[in-house]
Amino acid sequence: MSQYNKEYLVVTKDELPLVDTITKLVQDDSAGATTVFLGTTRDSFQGKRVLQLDYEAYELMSIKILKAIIQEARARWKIQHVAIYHRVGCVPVGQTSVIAAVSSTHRGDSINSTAYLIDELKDRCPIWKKEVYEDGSIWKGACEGSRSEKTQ
Amino acid sequence: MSQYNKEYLVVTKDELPLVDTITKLVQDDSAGATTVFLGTTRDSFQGKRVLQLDYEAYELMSIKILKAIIQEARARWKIQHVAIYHRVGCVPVGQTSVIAAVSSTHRGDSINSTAYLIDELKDRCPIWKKEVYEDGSIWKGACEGSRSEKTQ
Amino acid sequence: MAYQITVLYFAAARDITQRPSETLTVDSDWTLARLTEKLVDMYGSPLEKILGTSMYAVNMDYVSSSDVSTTNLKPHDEIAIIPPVSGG
Amino acid sequence: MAYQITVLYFAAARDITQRPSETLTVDSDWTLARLTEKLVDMYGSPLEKILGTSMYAVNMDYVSSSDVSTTNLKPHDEIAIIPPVSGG
Repeated sequence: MSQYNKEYLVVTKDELPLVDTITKLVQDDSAGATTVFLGTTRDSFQGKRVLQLDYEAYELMSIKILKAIIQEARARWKIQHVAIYHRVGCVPVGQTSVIAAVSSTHRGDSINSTAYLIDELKDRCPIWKKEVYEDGSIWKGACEGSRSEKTQ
Repeated sequence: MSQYNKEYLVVTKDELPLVDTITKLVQDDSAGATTVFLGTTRDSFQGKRVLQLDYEAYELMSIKILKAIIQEARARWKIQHVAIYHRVGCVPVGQTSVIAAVSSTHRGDSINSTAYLIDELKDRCPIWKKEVYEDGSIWKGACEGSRSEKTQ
Repeated sequence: MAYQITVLYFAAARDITQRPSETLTVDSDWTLARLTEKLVDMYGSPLEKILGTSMYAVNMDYVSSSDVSTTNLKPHDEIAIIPPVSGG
Repeated sequence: MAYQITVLYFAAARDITQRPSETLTVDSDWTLARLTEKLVDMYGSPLEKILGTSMYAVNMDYVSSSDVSTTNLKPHDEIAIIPPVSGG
């Protein structure tokens, strides 16, 4: 086991790094298991054709919440290094909006904690996506309460 | 949803492809979620320093069983493309012995099915690892029944 | 006594306010509930509808809806309106 | 009637047999249990110990231990000895 656990938390307008780059950030000779989750922009939602997603974040609060979520994960699973990258701004179809990666000695810890991190990120991080269709756009959210037609 | 689901099953003596290469194999514009699991050679086991792992496989039977496991996963989760690469021969510390990647529309399907695939692979595929220490080696296995000291 | 706070708008809230943030002068006895009234005065029912499904965060901590009427504003507080989130 | 089968050895079994596979001539009434006796005759107690914790696979299908005494060998069968697996 390493003497310290590393955490990489990034919210960026840039295209996300290669998966290999992020995998290497979390890998460790003492960790036999690494799980990586990628969220990518789908080309449709409930039958409607999606052109792109526009993400907006309350960045500092998102980082603060990610740190708290990782602490919760560390209390539940024996994990080593963690990297979470979230892209903001325009993310075209097929490109990656979020990557979460966790290394651990045993596989269950990295798989289960990755699932927890991405679930909690989606529930709690102040990040919003606007789905842009051919005929308008809509801010997604638990209640789908805020529809704005034809934003372009 | 794509009209067909792709499966890539490879057992190879070569170093495994880049994670990005395998991720791209399974990604799809209609799949918003991709999970990748990597197993890498750890530097120690129960306090003993591991130099490398030597893997051996009954390759054709392993592929046959992987196909069956994927069918079972498809019956339980809604998943799209699957890639499983397993390396055989010598895998030094820090290098990757297995990669499993699954894409799906929704994240739970790809995460849960990846966990299932790797669990079942470890339980059922006729693949064996020999841990090589400074003072000998041992074939790993459920019973740890077969110890051979000083194989070099 | 009056002092200043900052209010942050995101996503659907920002579409209505047409600005990412603004500084408001408030009285020392204001609560978040009183701030809600002020914001509805300023931006009308479109923002009121958003506020109905949003949470407040004060200095980057969520405030549960049951605490909105008892949470007092302090000088230089950063108050964010958090519509339903959808990251990932 | 006698015919040939192939036996595959892996991992700890291969360490004992010192070969990855071999062809054996068997009689048509042989079962996997009879094959076990033959292999123990050939390789002694080291292989017997391995067989005690291994499974058979016939033509790449596992045979449950309760079927070993009733599974007959067929011409050209590929019989693999599968010690406890440890892939991943």
